[in-house]
Amino acid sequence: MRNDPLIPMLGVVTMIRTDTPDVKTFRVTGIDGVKPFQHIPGQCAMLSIPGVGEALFSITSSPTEKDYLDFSIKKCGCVTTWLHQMEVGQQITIRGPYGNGFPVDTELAGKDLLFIAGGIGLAPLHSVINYCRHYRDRYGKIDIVYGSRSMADLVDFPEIIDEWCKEDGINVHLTIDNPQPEWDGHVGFVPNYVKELNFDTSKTVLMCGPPIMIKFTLAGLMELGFEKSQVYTTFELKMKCALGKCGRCNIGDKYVCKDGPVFRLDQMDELPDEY
Amino acid sequence: MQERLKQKAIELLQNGTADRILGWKAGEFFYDLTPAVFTSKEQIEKDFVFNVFAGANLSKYLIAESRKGGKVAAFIKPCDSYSFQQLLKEHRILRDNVYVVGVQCDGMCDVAKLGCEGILGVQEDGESLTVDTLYGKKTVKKADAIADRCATCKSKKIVVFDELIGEQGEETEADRFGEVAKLEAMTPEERFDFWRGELSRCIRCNACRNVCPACSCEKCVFDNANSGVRNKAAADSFEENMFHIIRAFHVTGRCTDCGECSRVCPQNIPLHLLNRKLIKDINELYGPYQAGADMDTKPPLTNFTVDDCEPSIVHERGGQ
Amino acid sequence: MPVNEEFKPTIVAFCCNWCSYAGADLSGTNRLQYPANVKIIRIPCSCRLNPMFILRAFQRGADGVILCGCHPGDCHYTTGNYYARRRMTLLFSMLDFLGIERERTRVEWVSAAEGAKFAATMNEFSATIHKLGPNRRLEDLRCRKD
Amino acid sequence: MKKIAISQLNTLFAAIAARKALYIPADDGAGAAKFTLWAEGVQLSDKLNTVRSAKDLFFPQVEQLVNFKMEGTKLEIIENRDATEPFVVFGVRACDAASFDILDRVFLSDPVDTFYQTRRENGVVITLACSRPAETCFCGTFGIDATNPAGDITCWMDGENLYWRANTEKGEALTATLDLTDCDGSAVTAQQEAVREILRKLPLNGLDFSDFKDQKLMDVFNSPKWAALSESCLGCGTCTFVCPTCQCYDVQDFDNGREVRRFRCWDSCMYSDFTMMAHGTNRPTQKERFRQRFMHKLVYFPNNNDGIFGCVGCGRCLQKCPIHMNIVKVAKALKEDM
Repeated sequence: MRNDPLIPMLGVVTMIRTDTPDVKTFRVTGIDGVKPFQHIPGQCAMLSIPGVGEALFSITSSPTEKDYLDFSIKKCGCVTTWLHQMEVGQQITIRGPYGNGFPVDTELAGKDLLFIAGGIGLAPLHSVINYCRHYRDRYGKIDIVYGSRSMADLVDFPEIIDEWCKEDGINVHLTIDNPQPEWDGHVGFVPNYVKELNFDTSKTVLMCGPPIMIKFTLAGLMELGFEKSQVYTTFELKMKCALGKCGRCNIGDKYVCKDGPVFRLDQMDELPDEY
Repeated sequence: MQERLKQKAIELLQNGTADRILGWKAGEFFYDLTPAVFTSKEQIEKDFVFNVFAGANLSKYLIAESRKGGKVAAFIKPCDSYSFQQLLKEHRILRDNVYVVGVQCDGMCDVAKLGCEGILGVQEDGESLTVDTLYGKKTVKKADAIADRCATCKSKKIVVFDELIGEQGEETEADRFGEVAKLEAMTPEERFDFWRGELSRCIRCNACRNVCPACSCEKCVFDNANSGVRNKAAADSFEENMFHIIRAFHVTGRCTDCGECSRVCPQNIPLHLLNRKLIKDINELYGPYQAGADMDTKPPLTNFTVDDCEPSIVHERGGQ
Repeated sequence: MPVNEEFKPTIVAFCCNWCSYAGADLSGTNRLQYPANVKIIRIPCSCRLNPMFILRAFQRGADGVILCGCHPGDCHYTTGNYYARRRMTLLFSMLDFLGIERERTRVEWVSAAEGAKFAATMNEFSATIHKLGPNRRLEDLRCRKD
Repeated sequence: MKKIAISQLNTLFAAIAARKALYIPADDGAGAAKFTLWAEGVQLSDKLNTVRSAKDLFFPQVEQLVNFKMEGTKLEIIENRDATEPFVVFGVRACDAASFDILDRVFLSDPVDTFYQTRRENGVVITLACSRPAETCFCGTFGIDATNPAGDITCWMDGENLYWRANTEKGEALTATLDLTDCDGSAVTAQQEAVREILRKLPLNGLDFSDFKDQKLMDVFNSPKWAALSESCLGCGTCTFVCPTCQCYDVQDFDNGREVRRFRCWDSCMYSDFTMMAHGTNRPTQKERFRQRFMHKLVYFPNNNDGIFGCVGCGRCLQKCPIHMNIVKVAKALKEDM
């Protein structure tokens, strides 16, 4: 019998971490305890719970983690709600990796990088950030702008504070939408904060977040003098096969699952605004 | 007739009665009319068509059209007018935004009944149709090409209108339930085999549901992931049966018997028989009722009498 | 359809909370016998019975479906069972029209005091379905157990 | 070239069916042609084409993918794809034969869909040249010759004989098992010339889609025509499901209480829930969904596939659309602005 790409393999959830009230991070390995497959930062995998459904999630862990894949998942639909109720040791199905990923070894190599994330948008960038930290000498300066609704909604807050903030050559700029008594950092929306920080236009930008944040942040970056060809983003549409065949994530002549999910913004200008 | 409709459409636009006209647009061939909205005299002169193939029931479009702002004028045939009034009764159409031009109708033709291959053109002259085809000319009597649903037309009465083109008609004495009675006379095994043969052809394209003026739910139970019965294709013969049973049941007492379901079925499944069976039952068990005939009568399923028959009547009376 | 000696029909009984469910309860406390394969599903009123419930019961293995509600005139909500009566009449008639055996569906009015009637009805319905054999016309092959 | 007398057609079908499952177009209960498993008594339909296209045999509407068993936290994957036996399909028209090229580009491109691949390998396609094209035919627009269809074997039929030409190894292998008489191609040539004469007279002859190749994707996408074209679309899936080249699918799970069966089934971009996600849909109205279908066939697919359109001109959507809106009307309307 042939092995079809639509047939998943078994995985097991070995750790569940509650990050925010509606985001949990799940650590998945094969049932033999081995990492199911290798990936490139920015790539995705299909997780499913039989009877509930299958959905695509970006891989949050860096490829340099040898033993597992992490997924930071926000509770919003059928599959994610089920995942959030699950306990450690649950077997699920997994297939992948899918998509193109970020060009970490080509176009991004040697560049100063600016990561801009909003809310759960940190998930796909998390993989790249940790990859860059692992191969620190391959990249220039790293700036991370990360914002969310409140302090409690910052995904991976301990890791950000304890590791990223303390590392040389990495500047972390955190912001929350509304003031909170225990918060002594910046307050305000990501697009305005990016403008205030007045970044040097030599940087390459990697951005992920809600569409409205992308739209205004992009406008801000343009004002600062950035070109669209310097900005990468990643996004998702409804997917069923993740193989470029079922037709769901087709926009223009691209399939997000196969040609994406990472697009350079100047490429996206040539695509219909259907995302 | 077509010229009178065109003139009326232009007049209604020009005198400000309507901002848009809902009618039928010419296609590639004589028979492939598409429902369309016209907004200018030029468009109407160029593309507006009304002929024996203008079978599409326009009333369902008015749910959306009546909400688009401005006023829309629509040409409504007798059977469409029942659907229109039923939708009004269910508060689905905003009546104030619609100007109804009732159009009398002599029955629509079914292109398949012309029995012609390679149709190049059709000419209507009086009671006959001259069909020009790639393989020669053929004359067909209109009466022979009339659609099945029109051959058993229930009424030529236009039950709601703002103005009329042509004469007002009357309800007819046509025998609508002959086919149903024929099935009722069969044994359950024969009926089961008949329906399996028909329903097994279903490709679940949803054309019957989407064209049906009575199927106006915002979200159909078969599209709703939370309903537990959502399905896109019948993965088992049970799902074929279920879709059609539930669809027929959901329009019980609201189906006006316009016959659009059978007209649009790409697999020619006689879906109207399911609806007619229910209409026949309602008439026999709860007294005559015609959906869409008026605005006041209570629909049979939201009504009852204490002396209603018991469900066991289905066992007692046998096949009927 | 051949009658299988081993065949134990699965019956789904939808029972109104106010009368028939209490009737079933009474038949239990009175130690009246009725087949164990009668699966009771409690509904707030016979009027709650969506036709889809009946079809899905057949899909997932029921051989007969029965609705039990308050006697006409005795509905806890005054008129619910009158509506249910019309709906079920039309639904059963349509199922019959499609060639589904008409004996497989039934409505009985059972009050809270009629424990004996409940047991008798179930025994009799179960015997009818047993004679009829397993449901094949409205089953979903994917749900078949063998 | 080989031939067999029409009177011997049933003998030929019986000989093929003795070795492999044979599907031929036969009339169904409603008098429309349908690819039907041949058995004694099944008669070849005289209709021009089947309502459902030949894609059904290679990419069925519902297809079992895999089963799962779940007990507590344990999960088991049970591969149970539908068995596919070798089969022969007879009477495929030139348009449907050309649709396989399009489906191949989707399903056989990396990563290969093994369900489709297995059926393609198992299937022998016997095409039948058209002799009485209909007014809705426009395969010529895509360079398809209705009088000389592709396939493993090509056949022509006149009042007396069925003419037979094997085109591929698979076709040769099947031919070798059959009792056919050698003949020259003169009868076929004569028929082809006569039919080409009819094809020239088709009302849609001369329809040209090549303008779309010179257009910028966004110009077509932003055409003001889409709103009016899509206005009366019912949002049903008729066009999609009768189309020989539409290949979008959905993957769904069915839980019967003991196991979960994962299957795929056809889906339609015309449906409102096609792109529905937890937070909404990116194609909220019928206009966007309607546009997607035609943009995909006229622009997106050719852009990715060497300029090959996602349409073969079979005319099924022209015949079956409940409101008679179709790719010909759309293309003509869009071309007015080019």
